[in-house]
Amino acid sequence: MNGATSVFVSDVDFSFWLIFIISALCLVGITGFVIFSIIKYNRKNNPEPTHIEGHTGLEIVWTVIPTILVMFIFYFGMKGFIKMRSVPENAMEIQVDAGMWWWKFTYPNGLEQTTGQGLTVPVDTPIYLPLHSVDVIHSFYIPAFRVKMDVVPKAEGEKLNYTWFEAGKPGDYDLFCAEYCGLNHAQMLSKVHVLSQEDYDAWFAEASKAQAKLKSESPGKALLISKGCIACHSTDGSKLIGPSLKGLIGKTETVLTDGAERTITVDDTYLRRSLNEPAADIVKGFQPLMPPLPLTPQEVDDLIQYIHELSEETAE
Amino acid sequence: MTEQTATVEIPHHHDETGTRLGFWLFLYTELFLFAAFFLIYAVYRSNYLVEFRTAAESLNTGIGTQNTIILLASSLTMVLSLNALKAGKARMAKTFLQFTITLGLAFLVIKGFEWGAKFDHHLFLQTTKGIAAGEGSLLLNPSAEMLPVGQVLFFGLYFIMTGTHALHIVIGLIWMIIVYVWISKGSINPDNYGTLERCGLYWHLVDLIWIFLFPLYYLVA
Amino acid sequence: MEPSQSGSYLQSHTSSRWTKGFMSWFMSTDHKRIGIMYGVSMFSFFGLAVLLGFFIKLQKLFPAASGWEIIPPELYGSFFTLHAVIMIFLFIVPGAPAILGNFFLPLQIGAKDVAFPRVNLLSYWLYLFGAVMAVAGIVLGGADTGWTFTPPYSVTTKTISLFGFTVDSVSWMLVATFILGWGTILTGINFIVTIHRMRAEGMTFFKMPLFTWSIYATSWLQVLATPVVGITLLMIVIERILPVGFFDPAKGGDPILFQHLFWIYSHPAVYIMILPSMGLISEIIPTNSQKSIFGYKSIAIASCSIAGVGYLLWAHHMFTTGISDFAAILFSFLTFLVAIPTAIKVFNWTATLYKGSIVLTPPMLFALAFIFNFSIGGLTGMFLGSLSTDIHLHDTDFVVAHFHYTMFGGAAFGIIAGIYHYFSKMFGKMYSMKWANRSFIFMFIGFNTLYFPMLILGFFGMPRRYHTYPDIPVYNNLQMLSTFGSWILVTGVVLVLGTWIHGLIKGKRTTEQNPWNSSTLEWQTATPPTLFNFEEAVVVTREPYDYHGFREDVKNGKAAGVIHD
Amino acid sequence: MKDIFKSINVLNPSIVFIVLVLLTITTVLLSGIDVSDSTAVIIALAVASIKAALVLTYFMHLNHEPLVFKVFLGVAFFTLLVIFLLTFSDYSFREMS
Ligand code: HEA
Ligand code: HEA
Ligand code: HEC
Ligand code: CUA
Ligand SMILES: [Cu+2]
Repeated sequence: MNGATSVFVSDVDFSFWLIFIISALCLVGITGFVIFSIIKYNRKNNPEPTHIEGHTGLEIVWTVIPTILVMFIFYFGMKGFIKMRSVPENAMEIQVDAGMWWWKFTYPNGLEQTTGQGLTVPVDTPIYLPLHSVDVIHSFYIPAFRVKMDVVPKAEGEKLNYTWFEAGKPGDYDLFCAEYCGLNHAQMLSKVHVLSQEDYDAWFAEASKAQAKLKSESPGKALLISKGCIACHSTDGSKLIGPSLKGLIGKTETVLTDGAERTITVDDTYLRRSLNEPAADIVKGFQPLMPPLPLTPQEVDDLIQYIHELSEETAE
Repeated sequence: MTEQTATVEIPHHHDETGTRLGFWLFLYTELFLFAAFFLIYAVYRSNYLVEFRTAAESLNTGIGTQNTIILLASSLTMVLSLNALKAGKARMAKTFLQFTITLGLAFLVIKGFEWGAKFDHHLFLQTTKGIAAGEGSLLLNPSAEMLPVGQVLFFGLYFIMTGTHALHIVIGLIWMIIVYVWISKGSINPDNYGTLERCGLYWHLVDLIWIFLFPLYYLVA
Repeated sequence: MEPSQSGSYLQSHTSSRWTKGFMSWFMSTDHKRIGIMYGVSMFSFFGLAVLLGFFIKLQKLFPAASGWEIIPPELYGSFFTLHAVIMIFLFIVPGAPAILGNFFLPLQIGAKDVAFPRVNLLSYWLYLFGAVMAVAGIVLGGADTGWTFTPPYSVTTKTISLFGFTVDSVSWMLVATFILGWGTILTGINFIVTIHRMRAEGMTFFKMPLFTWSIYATSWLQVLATPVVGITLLMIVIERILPVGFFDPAKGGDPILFQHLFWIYSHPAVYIMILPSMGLISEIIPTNSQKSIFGYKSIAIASCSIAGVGYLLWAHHMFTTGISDFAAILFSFLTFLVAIPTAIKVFNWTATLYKGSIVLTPPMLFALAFIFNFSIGGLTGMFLGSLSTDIHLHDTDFVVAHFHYTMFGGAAFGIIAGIYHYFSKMFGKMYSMKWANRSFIFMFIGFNTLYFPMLILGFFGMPRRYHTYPDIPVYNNLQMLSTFGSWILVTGVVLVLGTWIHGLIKGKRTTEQNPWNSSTLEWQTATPPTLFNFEEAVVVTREPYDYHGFREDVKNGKAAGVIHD
Repeated sequence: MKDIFKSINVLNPSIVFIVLVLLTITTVLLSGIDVSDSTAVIIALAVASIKAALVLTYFMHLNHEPLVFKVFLGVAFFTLLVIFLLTFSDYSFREMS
């Protein structure tokens, strides 16, 4: 990869190519010697083998040389790692939350960005990222930055895993989930947008304003985005991992309750139950994949309100 | 070739020491099995020191001590049983084995009461976040008060570790009963006591594990 | 009448109902028959796993954007899980010790059987039971946890029922693995005692062949590591069934602790896989160079130190999980230590070739390919052991390529080499050399075409366990190349298995005792061996690889062999 | 009765048993003392280890076994020790919040 997209690239790539050169030399040496031997000491050319049992000197040589080489490799790997674990004091903090199968990035002022929007950061600024998962282990991976850390769910009071980086070049970079987390692991993709400081400031002001507006006008819609519902539910009628939330109110559905099928009509009580205990009723044709999400009663009301709005849109 | 009923067994000279060596290796696997538990215990104890100590207070040291001594005594009678058999006293060996079995049963009964009391106090399988409730477990009493997570871990480990240990006691008891029958039949006798010896080794291992379980659960509160 | 002593072990020795035909195998306590039974069972399961691997690759032929979908995402997870569970727990971990170790360990040390023949049979039954159970898992819905069973995912994942069954197939799979573990443990105990107690007269520890040494080291790992993972997996089952928490943070547990316990076993397990194959290579290379192995003692000691040091580095699988920085650095350091004994072995093998008299028989070809592939596998391990590079490469296709290079290019190539080497001794028949050589060419080319691109893919950040991948040109091209490789490779596998089956049925009968002219003890007995292995009591006087003395013995008619002049 | 004692050797195991019981009582009593947590754990485990050693040596007859048995035991315990130490190289150095 060209240029320094992040501060870690030089360390990691130096180690990488160092090991690569050592390895390539070893491999070529060994293979070369094998090929040389099978030609030179082929049974046709050399019917009488020479009796050799060993050679202490040689054995010492090839014990000591690899030892020295691997200690070199170890040293440079460690050096790069220590840098990755030492967050600069002045770093800007962006909280990363992950769940099946969405990302959420929360800025110090409360601005929230989700999977589709990606993580937007200014260039040449260290960014500190505490990593928090609401369900299973995910892994926050930006290949171009050589950054990877697992997003581990923690019991209360335990310290979160973290990582940091400092981007070196404006541009868009892939962000992957690198730890298997179920069905849509391969689709838990997002982007990192690196902007110049001016662009970033402009974007930040704009985005914060837009979010404040959405929150006051339609808190339900804002929640749908910030809680990651839209990773599994569409609002336009198309089927994703879960059923679409469009036109839900008043719809007749077959659901599985404790293994038994029953037919219900969607109303507020049913929705409330669906949100609080997702495993209680499973809509036919879907897997029981919806995680129990921590929602306050107020949030539940807002969500139901918004699902109503979505249904009215269809009715019009 | 003439008709033969038995399977062809490779005639293989009997190597008592070899068999015992193999059995010791087997005992190490049991030891490592418990080692995994002890490791988990150690880590969670260091993470949740306060909760572990509070939870441990609800265990009855008296009962624990009693059970420890019972197991030690059963180990003693086991040794004596083997010694008796080696000395050619099969009857006496059987008597000592009876003692051992009785003591083992006594251990289980006491353990049973202890567990029962814990169940009554709903110390089993409580979680703070009520995740379990949705899973419809019969063992859970949703109305009971939830314990802090550290204590939940403590009791989870307590039950699984003493439970696994009790399972080993049960296996040991069954084995002893078989050995008892075989001594009666004479297939285990003063010249062929290897099976009793291995049964004894197993029983001592069970004792050995309890020697470590006891202080970790009952004493360091 | 005494059972016939001189007949081959392949003939039935009695004519009773229970000891004829199938039952004479299934109930047999003869280590040689048990070895063959393992071989046949492993083959069958292995065939299934290869097929799964083939589909995994086929799925990756085109990116998601192209709409290409051979396996739906629900199945992909179960596919790679079952692929790995079969390959690891049913094939490569028990593989070499169970098949070739069972057959040749007693022969190599001049024993009549293993120490506990009936326990040996029990191991096989446990193996078969666990194996059938694991494979049944996919029918019952398929676990999609990966072979690492990482919680909390493995605790929370719901079973996806395929055919209307509602069995908890994750627990099912875990219990199967637990049972398989006991089979392995018992085999390990058996071998340790056999080696300690049943060596022939004169067979001191430092006269044991290197395959026996490697089995010895392996057995220790099996005995001391397997119980830890067994109980850990059962705890996941308990956690799934009862609402108690050990590893799920929602219930106070620490998922990283599970990973510690899992890798405490599973890292030593990778040496369980590779050591026996290394042992086989140490037999094949001297034989086909007609020359003493270079540095016998250091290879023997290296086997044991790999096993010992191999115990100390498990957390190198966990560098990104947030273990303490101190632990990460410590474990990285320890990881590099294991490279040293391995390097010694590799260099000693190559040095053995020097001034030898080399023939490129099929086993020798596979053995040399082992050195090449395993060196790549091991050297890529250096990239992963080094901290900063591992952060980048962890959980990418680079790791996938690393472990296929070691497990498949190394361990499995070693097993194949071993079977080619010992085929005539085991069955009294010879396969077709021509087809054996052809199978080698396909395997070697296919293997490297399949996995080398994955190393590069990993460097470019392609994560593993991805059902599909983003439409990026580098990814597309390399994935496609790699899929082509899988087709060549599978042709190779078919040819290998075909050559063996053809050899078994139509191969030329042979009773030649020592066709490759090897100096070790297992060749100094009838082909195929008789029921009790050796006609007379064995007394060992020579060093195992003393080709000089061996040639003298052959010339004097004291040993079986062919001297090519 | 007396020669039974002689011929089957009741005395030695009984002495070991009594020592074991005494150690059990000691450790229970010691647990009553108010010391820091780690000291308490160390004391409890030390006593348990002495008891374990007694059981191994006398009840399980390790004292009469050939050297290999002892070497194997050493290997097993050493491995255990390593597992514990290395695991705690992680947990003891985690930054806790
Ligand atoms: C047979 C199996 C096998 C073997 C032998 C090895 C051998 C090694 N492995 Fe591998 N490994 C696996 C199977 C194996 N591995 C598996 C299955 C996984 C992934 C599991 C999963 O996540 O699903 C894995 C993953 C894995 C990781 C974790 C990667 C990650 O997930 O981030 C690491 C990290 O350190 C690693 C390192 C090593 C090292 C250092 C060796 C060393 O033993 C290699 C030593 C060999 C050599 C070094 C080459 C020979 C020597 C020379 C040619 C001499 C010259 C050498 C030098 C001068 C250095 N392996
Ligand atoms: C021994 C181990 C082994 C072997 C041989 C293989 C063989 C193959 N593997 Fe496997 N693979 C694993 C172990 C193995 N795999 C593991 C552990 C994982 C990790 C899963 C996880 O993430 O949890 C994995 C994952 C894995 C992935 C990554 C999945 C993902 O992350 O999304 C892929 C993708 O390409 C793949 C492909 C293949 C292919 C195409 C083959 C084969 O089709 C190639 C053909 C095979 C052969 C040619 C073998 C020849 C050997 C013989 C003929 C010997 C026979 C002898 C006897 C039976 C006695 N494998
Ligand atoms: C991991 C994917 C996932 C996430 C995240 C998710 N859901 Fe769901 N949801 C599903 C699935 C799958 C179903 C269908 C099965 C079921 O009923 O449990 C479902 C069902 C529902 C239903 C019932 C729909 C019907 O047709 O009866 C509602 C309402 C709902 N989800 C709302 C939400 C809200 C609100 C959020 C966010 C706070 C959310 N979901 C987050 C997967 C998800
Ligand atoms: Cu989230 Cu993979
Ligand atoms: Cu490893």
